[in-house]
Amino acid sequence: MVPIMEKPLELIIEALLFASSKPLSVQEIHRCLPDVPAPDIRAALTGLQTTYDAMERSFCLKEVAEGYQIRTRSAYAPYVLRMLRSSPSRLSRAALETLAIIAYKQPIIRQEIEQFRGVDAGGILRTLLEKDLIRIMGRKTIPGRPLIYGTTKKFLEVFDLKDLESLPKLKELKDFGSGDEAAVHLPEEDGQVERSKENETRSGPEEQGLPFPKDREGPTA
Amino acid sequence: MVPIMEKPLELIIEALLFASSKPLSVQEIHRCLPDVPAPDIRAALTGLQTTYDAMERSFCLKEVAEGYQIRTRSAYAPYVLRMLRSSPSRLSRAALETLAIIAYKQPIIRQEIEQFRGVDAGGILRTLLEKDLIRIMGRKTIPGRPLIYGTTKKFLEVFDLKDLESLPKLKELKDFGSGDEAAVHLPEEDGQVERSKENETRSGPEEQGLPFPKDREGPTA
Amino acid sequence: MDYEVKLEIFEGPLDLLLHLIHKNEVDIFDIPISTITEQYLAYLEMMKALNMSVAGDFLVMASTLVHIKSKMLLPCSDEEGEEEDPRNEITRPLLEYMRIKEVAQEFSEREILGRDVFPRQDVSWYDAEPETEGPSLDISLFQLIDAFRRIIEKSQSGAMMLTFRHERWSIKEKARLILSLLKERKEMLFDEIFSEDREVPEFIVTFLALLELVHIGVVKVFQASCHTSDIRLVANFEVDGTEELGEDLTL
Repeated sequence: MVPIMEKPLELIIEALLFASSKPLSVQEIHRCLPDVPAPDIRAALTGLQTTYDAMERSFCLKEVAEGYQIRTRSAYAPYVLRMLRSSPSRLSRAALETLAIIAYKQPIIRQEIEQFRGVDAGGILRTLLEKDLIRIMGRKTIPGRPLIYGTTKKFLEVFDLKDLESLPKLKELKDFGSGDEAAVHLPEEDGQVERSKENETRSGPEEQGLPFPKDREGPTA
Repeated sequence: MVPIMEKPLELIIEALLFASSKPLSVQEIHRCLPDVPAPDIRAALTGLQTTYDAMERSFCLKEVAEGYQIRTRSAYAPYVLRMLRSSPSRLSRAALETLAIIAYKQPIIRQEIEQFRGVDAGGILRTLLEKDLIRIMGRKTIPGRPLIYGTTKKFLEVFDLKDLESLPKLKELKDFGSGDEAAVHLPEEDGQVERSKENETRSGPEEQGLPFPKDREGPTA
Repeated sequence: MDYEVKLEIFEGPLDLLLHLIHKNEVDIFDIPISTITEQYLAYLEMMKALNMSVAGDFLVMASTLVHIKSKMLLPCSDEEGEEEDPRNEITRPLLEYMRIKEVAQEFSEREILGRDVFPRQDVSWYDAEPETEGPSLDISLFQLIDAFRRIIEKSQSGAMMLTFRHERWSIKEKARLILSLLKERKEMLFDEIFSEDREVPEFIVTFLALLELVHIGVVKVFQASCHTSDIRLVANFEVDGTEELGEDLTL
């Protein structure tokens, strides 16, 4: 159909639709295949639609407002929904940060957590408690007797950690090259390595003074 | 086959696979379809594989990371990449080599990784952790309690591997020589390396030996 | 005269050694140590001449090579009288490294997800609320570590300063105030105890005082089932004994 292409147009468009996170319009497909005129793309889309209908498979090609999308047929929705509901959920960035503070600084009270992040943590703590990632370890014997938070067994499971001790320590995080990215981080494009490796410290256990309420470096539980 | 289902099992599973961005294991499918015995699910998956190959479409069903995933065929990569407007994600040669060391020698600590390549690995470990290709498995019970590294499920997913067993076999050391094998002075050590590799992949993280004879002074010592 | 110098970049001493071995087309099991050492040192010199920094790892290998070279000149034998080839010290790591390089090459030739093959994307056309107790979470440990690092960096950069000011209100004082109010009235509304407070820290101190009083059991708190209804505070002590109670507060 089109000389430069090695694969049939219908299948190329199928691959594009398959791998796309959103519906693709004819123009968007045309942008990927500039040598193919829009009418040909439209014809191929109709062709795919007919093919899928004839194949009687679980998916079909839907034309929605923004373009074309491969979707599962509605008859399969109950199964798909069951699968999607049981698929792993994600944590927001704020929740992840709060979880990180608790993991590294436990036992910790809400006020200390909020000092780290500078914002209210109430809602996030509830979410993390609900997801069974943190637990209430007790109350601190200071005015107000605030709740003390720590991580759960489920937390270890989620992060595939044997124990709390396996959490990398601050110093180890530094060794991963966080601060010195220019010297250590590899260029993604070619296989060349920066030569300035000696900048990276592989030195002894020097303590670094960090502005923490507590002078602990890692989990002690 | 199963009375309660209104749709053929193959098509239901196809719908699940089509709606999932992650590989689905037989157990995960079974969780969505509790009335269907696992062998039936496995048979349906094989059936789908055969069907897709026969249909000669732009996608196929692959067994990766102990699960099943529908993927586009590699012939369509140039078009898909243009659609995603991304250059393919690349790993530097150094990162690939480090990943290979970890894949074959896991569980392994940073010092051992560095012995293999003769250079610092901090920045690369960070990159690999960031890309979720390696994970922290625990700490070794030796002075300094260093972190132990291993590969992730994502690693299997990215490199099209069913499981760790399906890693390509390592070449024998002696096969690298150019002929004169009588000159090899490493007979007893040779066996030791093979054996220690066996131990490493099967035993717990705590008790494996160093990949090198301890008395040898490595280039990085 | 200008020369264009194109230097190959080596990832480490082993990488450079391997390059020299291939370039000289010599057997890895029979390395001509003096030739290789010479070339290795020459390369380091060239790097220095070009003002490239030479990593410590390269220098360690240089001394290892020189050491092997000197050992080769004085053949020594171990206890069993068998000659140990000094070159083994570099042969073995080189072989291991070659092996790794080879599988790394094999890795790069596989059908890599995101480069050669592509999966389906997360479906957007279903609005599936995840179950509250989802079986798992989709986060890696690295994300967690990274989140923590961000916080540390934020706090180090001074973007988040902790300030401590002189405490102008004490919980003990506020507790006494609440008790004296309750002594007069037996019962009051939650909002009323804050009526004199002017600043947020003062509110907090008053609240902490109330919590403490509730905790030790001298004040009881009631609220009708509706969340928006008033909270009532009721004295739970003999009106006469309040002075001592106030003193007993272990604050």
